[in-house]
Formats: sequence, C-alpha cells, structure tokens
Amino acid sequence: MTIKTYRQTLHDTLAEEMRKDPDILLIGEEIGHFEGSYKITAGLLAEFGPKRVKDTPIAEEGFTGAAIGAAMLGLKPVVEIMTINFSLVAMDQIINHAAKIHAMFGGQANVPLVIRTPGGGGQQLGASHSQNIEVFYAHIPGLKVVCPSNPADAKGLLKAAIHDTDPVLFLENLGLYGTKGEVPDEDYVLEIGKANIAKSGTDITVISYSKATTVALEVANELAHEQISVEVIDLRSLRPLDRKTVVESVRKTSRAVVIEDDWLTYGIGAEIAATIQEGAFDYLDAPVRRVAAAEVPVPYSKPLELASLPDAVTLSKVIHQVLDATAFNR
Amino acid sequence: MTIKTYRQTLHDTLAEEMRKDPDILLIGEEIGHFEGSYKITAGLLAEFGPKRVKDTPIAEEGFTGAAIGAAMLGLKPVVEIMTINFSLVAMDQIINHAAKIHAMFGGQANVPLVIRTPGGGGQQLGASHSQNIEVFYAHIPGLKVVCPSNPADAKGLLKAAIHDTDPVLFLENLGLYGTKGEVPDEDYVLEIGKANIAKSGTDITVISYSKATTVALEVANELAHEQISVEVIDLRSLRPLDRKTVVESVRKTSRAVVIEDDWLTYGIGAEIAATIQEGAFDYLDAPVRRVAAAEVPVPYSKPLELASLPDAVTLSKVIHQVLDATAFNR
Amino acid sequence: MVSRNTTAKAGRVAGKANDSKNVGSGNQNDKDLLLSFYEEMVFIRHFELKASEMYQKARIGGYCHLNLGEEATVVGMMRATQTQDYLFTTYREHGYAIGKGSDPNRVMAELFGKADGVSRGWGGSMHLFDSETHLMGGYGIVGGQIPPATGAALAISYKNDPSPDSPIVVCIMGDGTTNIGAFHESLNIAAVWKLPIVYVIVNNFLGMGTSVDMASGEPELYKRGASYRIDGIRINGEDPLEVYDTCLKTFKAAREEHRPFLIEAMSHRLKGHSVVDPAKYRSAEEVKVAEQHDPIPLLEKKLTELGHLKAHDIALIAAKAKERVKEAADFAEQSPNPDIGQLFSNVYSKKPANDFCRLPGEPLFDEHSFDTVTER
Amino acid sequence: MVSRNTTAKAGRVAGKANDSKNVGSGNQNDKDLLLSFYEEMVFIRHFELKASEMYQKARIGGYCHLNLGEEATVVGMMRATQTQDYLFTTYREHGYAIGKGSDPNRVMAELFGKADGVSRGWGGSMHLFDSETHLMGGYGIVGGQIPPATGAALAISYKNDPSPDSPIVVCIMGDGTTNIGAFHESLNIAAVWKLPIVYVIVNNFLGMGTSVDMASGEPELYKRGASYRIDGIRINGEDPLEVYDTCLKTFKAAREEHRPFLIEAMSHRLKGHSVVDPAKYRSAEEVKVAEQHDPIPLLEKKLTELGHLKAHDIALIAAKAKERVKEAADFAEQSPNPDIGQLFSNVYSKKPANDFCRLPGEPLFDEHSFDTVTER
Ligand SMILES: Cc1ncc(C[n+]2csc(CCOP(=O)(O)OP(=O)(O)O)c2C)c(N)n1
Ligand SMILES: Cc1ncc(C[n+]2csc(CCOP(=O)(O)OP(=O)(O)O)c2C)c(N)n1
Ligand SMILES: [Mg+2]
Ligand SMILES: [Mg+2]
Repeated sequence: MTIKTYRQTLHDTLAEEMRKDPDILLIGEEIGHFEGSYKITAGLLAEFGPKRVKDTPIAEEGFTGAAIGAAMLGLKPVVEIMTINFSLVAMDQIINHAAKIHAMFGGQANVPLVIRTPGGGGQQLGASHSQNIEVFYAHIPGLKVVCPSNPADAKGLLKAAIHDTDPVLFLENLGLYGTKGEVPDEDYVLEIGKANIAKSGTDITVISYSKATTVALEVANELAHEQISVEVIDLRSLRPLDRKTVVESVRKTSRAVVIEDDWLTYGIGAEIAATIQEGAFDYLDAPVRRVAAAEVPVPYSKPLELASLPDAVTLSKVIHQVLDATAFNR
Repeated sequence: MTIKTYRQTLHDTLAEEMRKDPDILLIGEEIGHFEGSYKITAGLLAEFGPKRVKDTPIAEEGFTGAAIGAAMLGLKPVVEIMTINFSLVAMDQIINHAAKIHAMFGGQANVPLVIRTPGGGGQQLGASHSQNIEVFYAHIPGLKVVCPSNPADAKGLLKAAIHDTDPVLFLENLGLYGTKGEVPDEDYVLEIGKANIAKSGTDITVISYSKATTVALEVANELAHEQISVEVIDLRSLRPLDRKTVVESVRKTSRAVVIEDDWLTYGIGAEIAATIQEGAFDYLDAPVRRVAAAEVPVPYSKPLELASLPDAVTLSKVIHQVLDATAFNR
Repeated sequence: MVSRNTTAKAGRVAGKANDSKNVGSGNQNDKDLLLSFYEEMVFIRHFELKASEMYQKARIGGYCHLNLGEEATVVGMMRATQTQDYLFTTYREHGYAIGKGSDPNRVMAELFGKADGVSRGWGGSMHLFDSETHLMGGYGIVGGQIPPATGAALAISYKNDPSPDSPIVVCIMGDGTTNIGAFHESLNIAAVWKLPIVYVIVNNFLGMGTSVDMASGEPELYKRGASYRIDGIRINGEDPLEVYDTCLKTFKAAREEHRPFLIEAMSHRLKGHSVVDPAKYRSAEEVKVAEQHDPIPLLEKKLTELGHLKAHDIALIAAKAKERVKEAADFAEQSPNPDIGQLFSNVYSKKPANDFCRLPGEPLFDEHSFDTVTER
Repeated sequence: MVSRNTTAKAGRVAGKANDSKNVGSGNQNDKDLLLSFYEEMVFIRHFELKASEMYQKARIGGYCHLNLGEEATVVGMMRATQTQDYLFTTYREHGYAIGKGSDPNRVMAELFGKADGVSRGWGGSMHLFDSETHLMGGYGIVGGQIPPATGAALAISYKNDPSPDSPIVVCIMGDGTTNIGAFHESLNIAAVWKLPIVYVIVNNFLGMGTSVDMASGEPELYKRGASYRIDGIRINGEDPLEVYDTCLKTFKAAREEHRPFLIEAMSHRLKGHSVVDPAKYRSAEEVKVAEQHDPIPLLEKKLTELGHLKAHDIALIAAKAKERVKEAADFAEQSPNPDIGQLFSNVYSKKPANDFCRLPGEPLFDEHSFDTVTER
C-alpha cells in the first residue's frame, strides 16, 4: 500500500499498463506536450513517445471515433475527453457506434476502448462546463460505465477497463483528482459491475458514486458520533448496475438515501430509488430520498453555485429526516 | 372536431402557425424539395417558399445551432431532426447551448426554438436507428420536452411549443404518424408541463407517454371487460414533469405500472417510480412496476426486435401480476 | 490482427474468379477484365432488383438503399482492393459487400434478417459486416463510418510500415456526407497523422432529394481535400475501368506512402433514395439524364462495339445473374430466424457481472435474487 | 429585434470616444486614430493584468483566459464593427467585450461573479454577454459559438436586405477551433445560404499547448474557406491598423453583399493558455519570439518614431489605464453577489407549470403539495 492522490494513481496505472501491453495507446487533446489538462498524463509522452501518446486536434468526435476504429482492429486505445461536457460533441460516436458495433454486426467486431473523462461542478466553470451527465452513458446497453470514488478504486477499475474487451466509460471527477488514499501496490484489478460496501452500518443505507461517495463517507463518520450507523454503498459501476448489493443493504437497514452530483430528475438516483422500491418494498420504513443538484444550469457565482450543489450538511439533514420519520431511536 | 392522422395534424398545425406569424421558419434536412422524410412538411415549401422552409445540408449540429442563433435574434425556428437518433450529433448545441443560453448569460437572451424529432423502435431499422433517448433531453434544466401521444395533443402541444419563449424538444414517434384521432378545429393550445388523465379508473394507474400511451389505452379498454378499472396517465410533458397528477392518481388507486418504449435502466420510468414511491409511499400496495424495452441494441431481425420491445400483452400481464399481489378482488 | 493476405481481390460474384493481378493499370482492350467487370455489374444490378422485389414482398424490412446506377463504381473500386484491405461504407452497400467478396447468399439472408446473414440478422440492409472479407460495416448514421475508418487506418499504421504489402482502409461515403462535421474532423486527423486511408465520395448528385449544389458551398467535392492538404481527384464513376485504374494507383500510393487520399466518383442514382422513395422531386428530364448515364448499357455498348459481346452473351449473362440471385433469395428464405434465446448474447463480447438480461415486463428481481439475503 | 443603429463603434474604454467614422481605410499618419488604438490596447493590457492579479487573489474563479498579446487584433477589429453588429466569441473575450463597448466595470464585476456583472454573475470570465452592445456571448465550448453565430446571420438576412445599413455578425474563434466539426458545418451553411457573417480566426499558433502544425492538415487556416468558396485572407494581427483596414473592408462587403468571409489574424499569445498555465511546454526561444511580437511595444515604437508619442505620454497613458482598471476592480469588489433567492429564476424566460424548483435535499413534495387530494 502506498498513499497517493487519485491523479497520481491514474497516471501510474496508465504507465504500468502501457509498459505491459504495446497495444495500449493514449489518444486525446493536450495529453502530450501540454501533459494533460489535469496532468494525468504528465511525462507519458516522454516515456512512450508520440506513437503511443497521441495529441489530437480539437475534434472529440473525430478522435473518439478513430479510437473506436483502432479498437476494432485490435488496439486498446485509452481516450481522454477533457471533461464530460465536451463528450457531447462525441456522443454519436460513443452511443451510436462504440455501444452498437458489437451487437449490430452480429458479434463479429468488438471495441476494447476506454474513455476517461471527468465530471463535476463546484469549480466555478459555469453552466456548460459543470455537468454530471453520466446518466446518458449509463442508460446505454453496450457501454459500461465505471466511476471510482477513491485512488484504490481508480487503480482497480482503470485496469479492469483497459483489460475489458468492450467499451468502458471511465468517469473521473475534477474534485477527486487531488484527494488521497491508500493504493495497493500489486496488480490490483476490480470486477466491473459490482458495487462496494464502503462502510457497513445498520440504521440507514446511503447510496452514492464518484465524488459524492466522499461526502457520504464523511457524513457517515460524523453520524457515528451520534450513534447512527450508516451503511455507505459506493456503486463503482453505473452500468452494469449492481442492484442486488443495494437492495440487500436496504433490506437490512430499511431506510435509504441517495446522494448524487447530477440533477435529480431522471438522474442516477431515480433508478436507484426505483430499484429499491421494487426490490425492498416490504422492508422500507420510509421513502427513499434523493439528495441531488438543484435543477438549474450551474451558475458561475460562487454562492449561487454552492446553493445548487448537494453537500454534507444537506445529506446529514436528510438522513435525520428519514430517521425521524421512522421512529428511529438511538 | 375533425378526424385526422397525427402526421396530417402536425402538417396542418405548422402551416396554420406559419400563416399567422412571419417569424416562424422551418429548418431541416429534406423538408422542402423532398417534402420531409416522413412527409410532415409536404407542400410547405410550395406555400411558404425557400426563405421560410429551409432545406439544409446534412449537418445537424450546424443547422440546429444556427436555429439557436436565429432564435436569439427573435426568429422562431422549428427544426426537424429526421429521427432522434441523429440528434446525437447535435447534442452539444441542444444541451450546452440551447438549454444554457438563457441562464448562463444572466437572462439576457432567450431561445424560442422548437426541435421536432421522432423516436421509436419496431420499424426494423437496426440498433442505431431505433432508439428512444428522450431521457437525455428530459434530464436537462433549461429544456422542455413534450411528447404528444395522439393527434389532438400533437396540435395543442405543437402550438404551445411554437409560442413558447424557451427551447422545446417536441418528441414525435414513427409509429404514431399514421394513427388517427379527433382534432379540435379551433386554435387549440395545451399548457406545457401538465399531464393528462387519458382514461380515469380506480384500480391501478398506468403511466405512459408518446406511443406507449396508445398501448396503455388499448390494455385499459380490454381490461375493462374483466372489470378492472385502469387509470391511464399520459405525461404529455417529460420536463417539466407533472409529478402531482401522477402521485394523486396513485394515491387513489394504490397501484402503478409504467410503460415506456425506452430502455428500463435510467429510463423515464425510473423517475416516475422514484417519484411515486416518495409521493405515495403510504398509499402503495405493491411496488411500482416498469414495462420497458429489453436492454439490447435493437436488433434488425423482426422476431428479435419484437422480443425486445414492450407490448400490450406484456403490460396486461404485469397489471395482472400487480393486482394479484395486492389481493385485488373483482 | 491485421491480415497479411496480399493476393489480389478476386471477382467472386458471377461465380467466377478474376485472376488478373491488381498491380498495374487495366487495359481498354483487356477483354477478360472488361467482361468480368460487366458480369459483376450485371450481377449486382439483378441482386438489387431482387432486393427491391423482396422488399415489396415484405421479406425485407426497415430501410433499403440500392446501388442501382452505381455498379461501375462498385465493381471498379472493389476490384482494386486487396482482401486484406478494410472497407468501411454506408447503408447503401449491398454491391460493395458482394464486390469485396461476401457470399451473395449471406448478404441476401442479412437483408431478410436471417441467422445466416453476414451480420447474423442483427444488422439488416444498412449494417452489413463480414469479418472474413474485411468489410468493417455498413453504417446508417451519415458520416458515422468516417471516424472509425480513420482509426482503423491508425491501427494499420501502428502495426505496419508503408509497403506494397501494407493493408489500407477504403472509406466510402455519399456526396451529402461531406457536409457533416465527422468528415472534416476525420480527414484532418488522417492528414495530421499520415494515415493509409482512401476516402471515396460517391457523388450521385443528391442527398435524399437535395442536390449537391444546394448543400455544398464547394460542389466540386474532391477539392475539399485541400483543407487538409489531401490530394483529391474526380473520376467518372460510370466507367469501371477509369474507376479501377484510379483506385489501383491511389490505393498503391496510400499503401506505399501511408498518407490519405480523396476520390470523388461521379455516378448517377437511377431510382429513389431508398426502395420506398418514389422520387417525385425529380423531373422527367433529370430521370432521363440519369438513365443515359446508366453504366450497364454504356459498358454493353462499348463491349459490343469492341466485338467482345454479342446479344446472345448479354442474354446469357443476365440469365446467369438472375439464376444466381434467385439462389440467394432462396437461401435467404430458407435460412432460420436468429434464436430469440440469444437476444442478450451480443450486448457485450463477454457477459459482465450483473448484466441486466430481462425481457420487457419481467420484474427486476425474482425469487432467487436474494437467496443469500439477511433476515430482516 | 435587429437594431438599426449604424453609427460607428466608438472606442470607449480609455474613457474617450473615438469619432473617426469607420467608413474608409485608416491612415498610417492619422495620429488620433493610431493614438486611440494605442490607448485602448494599453487599457486592455492593464485590464488583463489586473484580471490575472485578481485571479491569484481568488477574487476570480474558474478558468480565466487573457487577451495578452492579442490587443492589436482586439482593438483593430472591434473598432471596425458597428454597434448594431452582433459579436459571438470565445472564452478569451474580455478585450473584445470592452472593445465592443461594454463597461469595463461590469466586465470586471462579471469576472468576480457579481450581480452587476455583464452576465449578472451567471457567466464568469468565459461567458460575457451584453445585450446592449450586441455582444452575444463568450462561449466555453470550442466551436460552440459558430453555429449560433451563423444562425444570427440567418436572422439578419431574414429581416434585412444587403445594404450599408445591414448589421452583420462577427464570429471569433481560435486556430485550434478550425479542426472541429462545427466549424465545417457552419461555414458551409453560411456559404450555401449566403449569410452576412465574418468568421475571424485568431491564430496564436497554439491550441492549449498543441501547435497549429500538429493540429491542422492545412496550417494556413484562411485557405480553409476554399472548401465552401468563402474568400479567406490572412492578416498581421499585431498591427492594429492592418486589422482595422481589412476588417472595415471585409465587414463592408459582408454588409453590402450578404455573403460570408474568413479572416485569419496572426497574433502571438504572450502567456499561458489560461491564468493557471505556466506554459512549460514552450521553449525560452518561443517565449522570446512571442515577446518580440508584442503589439504594444511595436506600436509604441512606431508612434514614437512618427513623433506622436513621447516617453511622458507613454507613462501618462499607462497611469490612466491603471487608474481606470483599478476603478473597475473596486467596482467589482463592491458589487453584491447575486441573490440566492434568484437561483431558479433564469432556467426559463417564463416559469412553466410544474417547474421543479427545489434545493438539494428538499423532498419532492411538501405538506401542501396535495391539499386538494382525494382521500384514500
Ligand atoms: C446524421 C444523419 N443525418 C441524417 C440521416 C438521414 N439520411 C440518411 S441517407 C441521407 C442522405 C445521404 O446522402 P449522401 O451522403 O449523398 O448519400 P447517398 O444516399 O446519396 O448515397 C440522409 C440525410 C442520417 N442517416 N444520419
Ligand atoms: C469541445 C471542446 N473541447 C475541448 C475544450 C478545451 N479547450 C478549451 S480552449 C482549448 C484550446 C483552443 O485553442 P484555440 O482554438 O486555438 O483558441 P485559443 O485558446 O488559442 O484562443 C481547448 C482544447 C473545449 N472547451 N471544448
Ligand atoms: Mg448522394
Ligand atoms: Mg489558439
């Protein structure tokens, strides 16, 4: 185990995999000479050369699509889309092509492609640069979507994504890059499609993913001082979705809250709540509540932006509301 | 009242509005000389001329974005995107621009734009041409999404969308174009953001929208013969979502099923189920069930395609399951 | 993964292998070559007519776009490819699939949506794929094929040096497609990365009903290569020999120099955009012009004048083609539907944990879902 | 909606109106014009330096891209616009906003995210908008401004005939932006529809750290107009007079002929891509070259040589600019934050039925939601 940032872990994992497999190449804007907009790929051009670390023109549709074609011929491209907001210009290639090619052509081709991209608000980047639109990709059969919330998972899931023979959207988060955690030194690979019980507890289940998981854990640890035992489920994978782990937890705790950074309506949490009400109907003591972003194009002004985003205080309040509504006694 | 097809109603409504307001213009591929891929705009080039019926190059991003700019300067463009599948190449303009411009610029500009586009599977068009991805747009604050299920609503909602001062995605469906219904002759305008109780009933609520509503009504009418009283809610608008009408109905019937043509996981129905479990928790006698498309890229083969899509038989079966599980006695 | 097979692409369709090596230019007087072009063109013509008939009979569903009028371009271009070359094309691709070497039976079976179809019934007319012939797909999204085609060329250059043995990518698109963003982004990437790819615009003067003049600021489309310093050339797509010669030369340069090219082949569309389009937007005059440019009578005339073809041969070749096409339709008819039990088997190449494989209306969970679950 | 104000755009920033009519070509010896260019350039320089300082002091958040090095292009181009003309630009737009006539106080307030900001605090540095000056927005998505700009030109041509009074659209973008699909689609549309729009590429030789040569198959970007038969011209963006003259002529043609043009202004970026970029990827040599092309010392030298400027004037102009910029920063500092109660007021221009206006964590329904509801 080594303590590292999420950023450093991504960097190291990319380098480690590239050293082992010459068919892995990196494709993206400003990943080489500029060393990456968020410096994940710093130094990799120097180590692997321009053949394997390919700076691209500003053409997300073109280079993401090119990565698809390269993958169809057996390469293993890892694409960086600078932020998930810019993936909107590449959407047709991701959804109509990467996700469909295996099925639409009767299983003859596959697309071993990884698309790394960060989401995240809270950086005062304004409405078109602050979105968490992972639900678009999570909705699509043929894609996988993973969303590590900490450095260790970043390593385990990035390796899994690179080894995967199908397209994987690897969701990072601007707010996580600087966070630290223990990272296994060995060749650590997680299984895609499995949620993680990030903290076990007995009174209430909080379901989350990506950066919001750090908030969930923070609140869970705080509430422990109030003798409230919170179980935190980190989804880790949005597609496939590990419904069973979620439902089993709620069958145990009888209460559930989702915290997510995206917009509430038709967000990730909607599916979680819908799943829980079906799978734990007779076990639930109160409705599943969702803590999500206010439904506005994210404002630049700091106080406005903060008001629009979920946070620990809000989550804690909602947990208390659910406990109160269910005659929870400490 | 006149009996008309959904197609004819759209055509007539466009013409009627264009005659009244010279600032309305139509923009899209093959809408003029070709008279529209699905013939909605047949004859309009002849009536209004090329200034107001603009055939475009194949460039959805370019012309949808151009419509945004034209709207910012006070025109009222009605864009046709041939099918919702092709909207993926225009997504950045719709989501990062049309939906954001009003808020991001502090309310100084608005975008009175309508984007008409059909969704729909079941036409053997294969994986990339058979999607129902309206949830992408429904998730976005700043957009409105309406989805008429019959000719009268098509008229009322298209008028509302054209009169609206904000961007509206107007969802049609390939399978609805040929369907007929009574259409009010007068200047009929519906309010965006309100659901419709398409059929009232007391035993179970079926929530639906667009083409699936026709299936819901068909099943409701059939089940009436079995003395099952089904209430059918046609959402009409996916954003804003009329949660109250849905929940009030379920508070009355205690049972709910959603039928939708999109994929189940993170689909429209997820939000409906999540909303119901929160708003009618103490009233529900059984979990909300969802009848949606199987999670596969839609196959071309007819039997495979049919197996992947929801239908009346399935809905009926699920309704019976819910009734049986709740000791419903006829 | 990149095949090393460098043998010349054989003309397979008329049931007859073409053994002319595609290394030099064709010859006006090369009787065998010209005749084999003719036979394959006639075969494709009849294949498309059969497809149209089968569509009317509802054996084929969805959209169905034909190569009628485009046969000279199809045959000249496909003959100039090598088996190892990768082909990315559009929804208007039956002829190209056959020309690249796919079994016409399996192409027809795909149009019927059957299990023996080249795409196992999953793709249909717009989405033919044949891993054996390196047909990397027909794509239904306008421009959608161009970025993946470009990336396939990246994979080639990643694994191969320029050489007479290097595979290349041939990426086909329509005229209308040159106006979409993916065209621009991809050609630029191919230029900057020096990729072995030849983009071929089949200019049939129309998108669906919109003319090139109305849609493209620069209607001489081959000139658009200049924005990327890609050499562009316009050819007469009605003449299979001109198509063949130009392609041969251009493909050779792409192979040996690893750089992109742009070819624009002018070729009229004889019928509507798809089988269901009556093409009312076309004047009688325009239709007549298109018919005058039908490459089959043109070649027939030329071959007859050269003394290579008699009326009797013409009838014989047509009869043979019809016979073979009928065989394809019979094969397609008899092929079974894909197994419904396999509905979920193509979503991923390996089934992941917690993959959601439920039919419409099935509950999220069943009685066995929580066998191991905790008591409450 | 299209304003008919045809008065020449005045240079507002240095607090001094420029009354030269922008109808003819500027003159090398027009002292007043050159001096007013100089003053405005110096003002923008100091504005950007203050922005950088305020960013370091955390008064400004998010991304912040400066016009340092680009002042001659900014001033020459903006002076050539008329108030009625519409400007669509990028995230690197403080100078353009000021040059088009926005109050520097309100521009700075926007960078601070304050209620008096030109975008009411909703946009920030990347998203300046000013309906009064027809600044139709800075856009943060590369290429995102180009389609709406093109559509604004459509609206102009819908409502106005070509004439010396017609407004036009000026659409600014960076060099790297010419490689994205929206560029291609939009220029083609503008050509086919004959729209009154001038696309201006500010070529600063770099995307973020990627050079034009590495990113563009044709690095002489003005030549890319040819793909749409749009006339392109390359100018020296360091010389405000050349920029002014060319823009004046080109804008006039766009106004009077209603057709699109493409201008490429070469102009070095003095610092990193944004305030936080140390630009390590640039060699000392490259930095030196950029500094040699700094348009302010260049113009200073010229004006000094012409005898229009003395050391004393230079100091005075700088002092005045600094003073004015300080005033802007003070204004921004004192301006209030936007009212949190207005969080939901900008989602739609009119609040629709059932709009969802709940803060994070609020339940979907409250006790009043179902006041009218049926008993069970
Ligand atoms: C992105 C996208 N937009 C629109 C369509 C609908 N469409 C299918 S074919 C076609 C015309 C294409 O014209 P062209 O590129 O000239 O090819 P052709 O059909 O003439 O061979 C259009 C608009 C589509 N499939 N994809
Ligand atoms: C679609 C999209 N992709 C990537 C980015 C990230 N990005 C912001 S600015 C920039 C470089 C733009 O270069 P250029 O067009 O030359 O403009 P400059 O910054 O030099 O003025 C990039 C890649 C973005 N904002 N939008
Ligand atoms: Mg065409
Ligand atoms: Mg630049």
